[in-house]
Amino acid sequence: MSIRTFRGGVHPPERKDRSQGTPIERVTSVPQVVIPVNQHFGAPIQPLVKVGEYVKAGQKVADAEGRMTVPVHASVAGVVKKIEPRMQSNNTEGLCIVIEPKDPPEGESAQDYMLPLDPFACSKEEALARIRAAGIVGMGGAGFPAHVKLAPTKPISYVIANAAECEPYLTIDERALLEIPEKVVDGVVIVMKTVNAPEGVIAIEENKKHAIPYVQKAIDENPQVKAGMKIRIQELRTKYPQGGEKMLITAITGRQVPSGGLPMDVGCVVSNVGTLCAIAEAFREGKPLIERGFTVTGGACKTPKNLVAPVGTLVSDLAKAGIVEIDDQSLGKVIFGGPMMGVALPSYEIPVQKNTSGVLLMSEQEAVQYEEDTCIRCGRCIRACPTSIFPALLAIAIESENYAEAEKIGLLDCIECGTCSFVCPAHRHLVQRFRVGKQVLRALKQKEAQNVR
Amino acid sequence: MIETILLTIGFSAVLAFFIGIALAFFSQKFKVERDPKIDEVRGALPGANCGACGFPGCDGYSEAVATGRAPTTKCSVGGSATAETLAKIMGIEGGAAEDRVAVLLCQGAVNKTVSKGQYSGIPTCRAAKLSTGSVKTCAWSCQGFGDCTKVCKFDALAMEEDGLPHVNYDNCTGCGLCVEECPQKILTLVPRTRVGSIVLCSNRSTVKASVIKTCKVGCIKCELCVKSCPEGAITMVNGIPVTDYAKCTSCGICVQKCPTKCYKMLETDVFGTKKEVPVMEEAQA
Amino acid sequence: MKKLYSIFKQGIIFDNPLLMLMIGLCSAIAVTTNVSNGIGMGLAMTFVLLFSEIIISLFRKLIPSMIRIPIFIIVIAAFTTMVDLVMKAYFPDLSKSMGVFIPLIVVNCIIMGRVEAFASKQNLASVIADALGMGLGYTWVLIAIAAVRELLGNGTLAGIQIMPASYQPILFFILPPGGFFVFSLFISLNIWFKKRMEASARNRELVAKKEAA
Amino acid sequence: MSDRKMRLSSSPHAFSPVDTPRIMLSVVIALMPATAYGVYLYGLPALGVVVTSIAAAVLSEFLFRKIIKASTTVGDFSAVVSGLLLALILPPSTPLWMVALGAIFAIVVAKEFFGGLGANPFNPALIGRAFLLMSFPAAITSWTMPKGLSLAADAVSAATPLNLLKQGNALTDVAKYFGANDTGAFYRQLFMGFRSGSIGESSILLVLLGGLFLLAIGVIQWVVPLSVLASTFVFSWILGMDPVLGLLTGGIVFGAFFMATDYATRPMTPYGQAIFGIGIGLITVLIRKYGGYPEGVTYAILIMNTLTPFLNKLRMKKYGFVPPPKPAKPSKEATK
Amino acid sequence: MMELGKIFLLALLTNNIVIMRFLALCSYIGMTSDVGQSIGMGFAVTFVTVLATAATWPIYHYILVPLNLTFLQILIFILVIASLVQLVEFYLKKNVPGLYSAMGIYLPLITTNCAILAVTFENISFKYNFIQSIAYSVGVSLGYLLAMVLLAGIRERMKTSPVPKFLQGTPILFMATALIGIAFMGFSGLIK
Amino acid sequence: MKKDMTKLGMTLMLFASLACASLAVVYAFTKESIDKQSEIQLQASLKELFPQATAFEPIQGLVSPDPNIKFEAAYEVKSDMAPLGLAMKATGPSYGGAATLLVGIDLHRSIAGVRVMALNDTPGLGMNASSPTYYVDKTKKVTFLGQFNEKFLTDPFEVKKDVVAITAATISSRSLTKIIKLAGDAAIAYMDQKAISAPAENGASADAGTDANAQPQAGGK
Repeated sequence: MSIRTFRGGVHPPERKDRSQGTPIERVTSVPQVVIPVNQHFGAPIQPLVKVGEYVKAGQKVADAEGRMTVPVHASVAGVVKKIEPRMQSNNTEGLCIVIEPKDPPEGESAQDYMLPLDPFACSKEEALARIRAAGIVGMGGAGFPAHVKLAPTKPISYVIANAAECEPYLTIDERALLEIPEKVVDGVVIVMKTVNAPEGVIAIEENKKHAIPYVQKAIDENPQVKAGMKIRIQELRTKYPQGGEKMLITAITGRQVPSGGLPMDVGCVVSNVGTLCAIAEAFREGKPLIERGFTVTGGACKTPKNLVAPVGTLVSDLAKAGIVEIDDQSLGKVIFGGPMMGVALPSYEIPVQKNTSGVLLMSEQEAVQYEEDTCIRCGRCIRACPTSIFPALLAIAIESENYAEAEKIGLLDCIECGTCSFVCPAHRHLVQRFRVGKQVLRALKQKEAQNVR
Repeated sequence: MIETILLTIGFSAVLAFFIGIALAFFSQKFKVERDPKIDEVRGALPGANCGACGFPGCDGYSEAVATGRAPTTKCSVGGSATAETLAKIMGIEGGAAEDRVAVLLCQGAVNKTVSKGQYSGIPTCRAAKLSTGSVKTCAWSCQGFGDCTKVCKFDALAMEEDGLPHVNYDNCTGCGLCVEECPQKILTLVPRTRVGSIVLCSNRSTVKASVIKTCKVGCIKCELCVKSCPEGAITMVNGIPVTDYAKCTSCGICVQKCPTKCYKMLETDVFGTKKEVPVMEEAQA
Repeated sequence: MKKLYSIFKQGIIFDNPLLMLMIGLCSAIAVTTNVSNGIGMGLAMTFVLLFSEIIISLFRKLIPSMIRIPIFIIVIAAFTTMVDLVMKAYFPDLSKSMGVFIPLIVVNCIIMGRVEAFASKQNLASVIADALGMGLGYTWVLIAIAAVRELLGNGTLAGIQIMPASYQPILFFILPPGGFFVFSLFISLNIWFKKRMEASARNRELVAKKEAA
Repeated sequence: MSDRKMRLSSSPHAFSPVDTPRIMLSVVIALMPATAYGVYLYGLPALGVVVTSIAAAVLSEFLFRKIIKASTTVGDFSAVVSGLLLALILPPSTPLWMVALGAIFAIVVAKEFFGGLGANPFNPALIGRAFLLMSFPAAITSWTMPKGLSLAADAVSAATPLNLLKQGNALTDVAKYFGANDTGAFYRQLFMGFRSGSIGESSILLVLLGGLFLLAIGVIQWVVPLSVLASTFVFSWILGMDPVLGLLTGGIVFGAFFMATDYATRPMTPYGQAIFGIGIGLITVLIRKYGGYPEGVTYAILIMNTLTPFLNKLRMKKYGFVPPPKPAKPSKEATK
Repeated sequence: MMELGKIFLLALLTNNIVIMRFLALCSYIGMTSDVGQSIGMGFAVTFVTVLATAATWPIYHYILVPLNLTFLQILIFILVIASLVQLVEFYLKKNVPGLYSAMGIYLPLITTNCAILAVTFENISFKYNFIQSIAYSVGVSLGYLLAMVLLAGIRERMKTSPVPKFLQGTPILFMATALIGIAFMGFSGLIK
Repeated sequence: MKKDMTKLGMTLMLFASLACASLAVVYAFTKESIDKQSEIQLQASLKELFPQATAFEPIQGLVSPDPNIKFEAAYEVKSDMAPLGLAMKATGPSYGGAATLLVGIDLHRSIAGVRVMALNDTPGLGMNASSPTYYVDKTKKVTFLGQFNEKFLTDPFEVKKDVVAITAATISSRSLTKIIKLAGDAAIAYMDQKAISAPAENGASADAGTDANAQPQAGGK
């Protein structure tokens, strides 16, 4: 089996050893959950419950009509205490439903799951409806609604399970591969069935080689595979951003997702390990996405761990409960997500969301900040950029407010992976500049469109 | 010598005569019809080329006006005077543009607000907002990096020590570039002659406690202003009290009642330093 | 009289054609490899400017606006030719070393600009003041640039050895790039000076205002 | 949770340890062997030139930034690199005051005037040398023989191999001038660096070592040096000059590895870099063959520097690039 | 042919009209804020220069010399060029509006562009024949275009550079030209 | 309309005529002086080369063997009636365009002196050829052109070997040296022809011989 990869990229220090060896720990009791109503990429939804209402775990608490919406479920059984704006992991205040756990009235179940559904006996529409009803979004980062992704309008030749986990520090996917590979494989199989793909690929980075036998075993044992479904494991070079959707596709198939296009344009569907597990659970157990696994690690975290906790768990509650020990003295930066693409937050009193793959508690030493120096035009970013969009030139174009040029260079193709900023010897805020640039460019385009009209 | 002179004169006379005729002839023949109004309009514009009118510079606007594609009131730099001149040129009744100035709807100076964290990154409001939501705990606060001051073409905005942009009302032309630039959208254009009360806060949080925690001069939604207004001119709109200037009598009760002093009088508190205080009677009438 | 003086002063410093208005630059760098060239060019320029402005001002009411540009050109060209001829006749060396730049006075934007913007609208006295101001403003800058370049680049001033014999001339300064270099520094110096003047004027105004208040 | 404010910034939150000072220091290290050998060959005067140049460069940068009230950037070692590079391309006998003047011109005019490190459109060290060559043509073109090689009649004003060739001497005569019996030995001698020339560019071997070191640690890339050397070789051959000698003499190897690869002044795109390198080789050979100077690397690089902004527009196609008009299918399936 | 090539290259590079001979600086500084603009201006100048050469050379040699009126050279040449520019402008405006909008806006600036006049004078004083004059004028004007484009490139680059305050604006442009000049010294002697 | 045009034309004509007339006057006044200037300069230079000379008689028929170098004029220099030598005004290409030199050759077949009449080379470099203070030999204070004084034309003229070049202006030095050499050779050929033509008539072959000599000189730079 050859090791594949893509052009560009970097290899930041992994630092996965901290939490690599700790098995996934399930958090069951939390003092409260703060469930953000809008956790997905798409149209906003509204709460369906009122303050004081009793909700069961798995009960739908917010939803709305519309293709790009995903419902949200109560992750614990309890009473709705408040519905108010709270700081979310994207650094803005958003409407959250605060639920305090409470035992259900006598004789009633604390759970309100759906009935299991056999993915191989139902129609495609039923399957998609189930995925939506389970509130599944892409758990890798952006939170793209899974039912939309799994309803491609073009023929799909590959379903790719993204187990690259290229972000440093994060180990939850690795643990999942080691501990519940059968669930992952099951998820792949279900997705393959749903999108009618002939081949499934589980993409694993070289540094997680030790998980391959487990996964292989799970594949071999999977009844569907035995029945003839084709799933293989693809080893990939350890390199960031190997787990980027586009990079993954290029590494495995050699195809390039066209500019402005989606993976389905090149016949691929890419799903994160967590998403696949959630899909498997949604069908097999009828369990909506109310729990998620994530890694808590970082220099200021004394107990690096892989946890599975109800969606909406505040990290501060975990600390109070002693599940996670945080060194407040040395804590310098709180990041939800990985160090390359995660969001820095002002505190850790923030709920874990459906798309939170890790909570990074960086110490002061780790969280060094650099003053921006002038660009020395070394071209490191150009060599590292996985999308070949010449970050240095792009930054200059943006700085000189030449947005036409910036667009030509490929501003909108930037995947914000952070590679360029990582390698920059002058510590230029390249990614941030591109984010702002994208915003301005989109605004300009909108304005132009209005003027034309 | 005489010959040379005569020859020269003869030669140059013939040459010049022909050139003169040719020039006159060609200028007639190749004349491209151009509406003289364009030049006239262009002459009446201030020529700041600020683009606030939405056209490519003064030239673009003048052409649009002359061809009737644009109203005469779009030039906010020139204000009503220009609008009238343009209207005169175009021969239509002038709908005089309101002379407006920019007002910052936030008093969140550095010592009055709480910062969210130690921001490091590109020092512009837009970048800071994009990366941190808001550098201050109030999500509606002025970010304080002065994006607005950078776009001002009239030297009317300057960042001061309190970390807020201050408007120089003598220079402000109401072009609205800063209003557009502000990522928080907390700058607004107010008619220069307007009198009455205004709330200098944009916090739309419905959670009272959060406002108290985040800002010493924020609107805490106590609604004392609404309750105290004798004219009933103040209503809460989208979490912020709004004055109805048709009813406001500039009595100043709301300003006195406001516990966090975020209610201000336009004529004294906001335009305070301006010499020509607008005539009140006129506005009331 | 005061008015005339202020017009004159305007050209020398505040509206100095080379440093402030940045017109007529070409000759300024090209001929300033030595001071005598600078003087020659400056005076030639002043002469053409002065007489063109005088003539245009005198006849300004007789010139139809439609063909005013050709007429201006004719007048300027005539005076330029005269200067050229005179230089050739009496200062052949100077004329040779300045080459094509004497005839090129005719397209020097300073002259056209002043004639169009000033002479065609003003009376004789102010025109003379303006022409002298502009011309001498041009001349002094030329001489100053030439002095720097010649002194550093050749160790001489107007051909006379100034620097000690041991001085190794930095040829850079009399080569073309050196011209751009010196001129660039000159402009920046002048801009700085102008800014300071403006700032002090503003300060004075502020103080006056405060006192009034 | 304490009151201490967390740090907020845009992602990424991890950074590579390679920063500007480290890059500059590695260049200095790469230059060390050539510098040391130069000092060994030409003795104290060469050391004086090196020290003066670096000192003047660093001091002038420091003072200039003080004067314009900008932040001090001496810490990034870029002035040290520029100063050292300038010293290494000067003849060992250059009067020290000229060296200082050149270094000041290089740093202040070519670099700081344009905004400092990274903003300079021209290679500061080369501008410094070109400035000196223009200003003091005599001093900058008088060479000294290395120690122990005073076979020629006048050791005071030696000539470089290129000088001699330019004057129409036969290769064997030139070889003899440097005490080599045949051309093969002469080539070896040139490769080892036992000849008259600038301080740092004598020994091709040591320059190559330094260049390969930089290549190995990823400070420079292969495109520029390779295209410079290859095109010099090819064009020398086309124009009927000895291509091997073309590479071994003058500063072409030094220029290819240390001057043409200067970050701020070379194009950033691979295609641009290739054309940039080929242009340098071509112009160098043209100047050597037809020009007014025996050596043309300095000017060749400077001339190509003027084209850098345009070469930067020669971008590779970006990931997933689809040609804008009528997006054709093949581009998607091109690779598989 | 070699001779013409030599004349052309000398004018284009070695004696570049802007960088080495300081002519046409006004438009050089004014019209280089973007590359497209400088190219437009450059081609407009090329066009007019060649036209002017084609017009003035015969006038000088077939009218002024026989009539012994060579001292009217300056006056006649400037008049001819001015009228020429005017005519071209009128013509383009009326008949080729596309070209006019691309190039015509620069035409009024060209009348006072000293490069053109200088070329016509030098054609005479260098004693070039007609073909040589055309080669020279093409060389000079393309040299002008080259200088414009090079500066425009550097200017584009300098837009984001922290140029010291005291050099911002025109001074730094001249400084850049000085450095381009240093680079161009490399061409000296290349063409003999 | 037509009247307008005519009026405009007339006005322009008036101005043009006036301008040209005044120009013509100035021209008439300066013409003599301009013509004389070059003559004066030439005479002065000739006088410098041959201080004892009393007459300079223009001679015709000297043709340069090199198409790039032209002999603009040649003078037979005489003191009273005795010939002193020949002066050649030769123009040839140099670094920055055409260069015109005045070369004096005395009867000893050596160069009496060289003067620059026109030179457009780089200031500070090639232009140093015409500088009276630029010395190629600083100790002896010999200028570039000064080194040719009393140099025999039969001597080698190779720049950087026999002729000290101006520093960093080898091209100028070479071109000027070439002009001097060519002019000198032609002059000697003429003198040979003349000197020999008085007693015997076999100048043609001698002429051809020197021409043949000059050819390789011109070719090899």
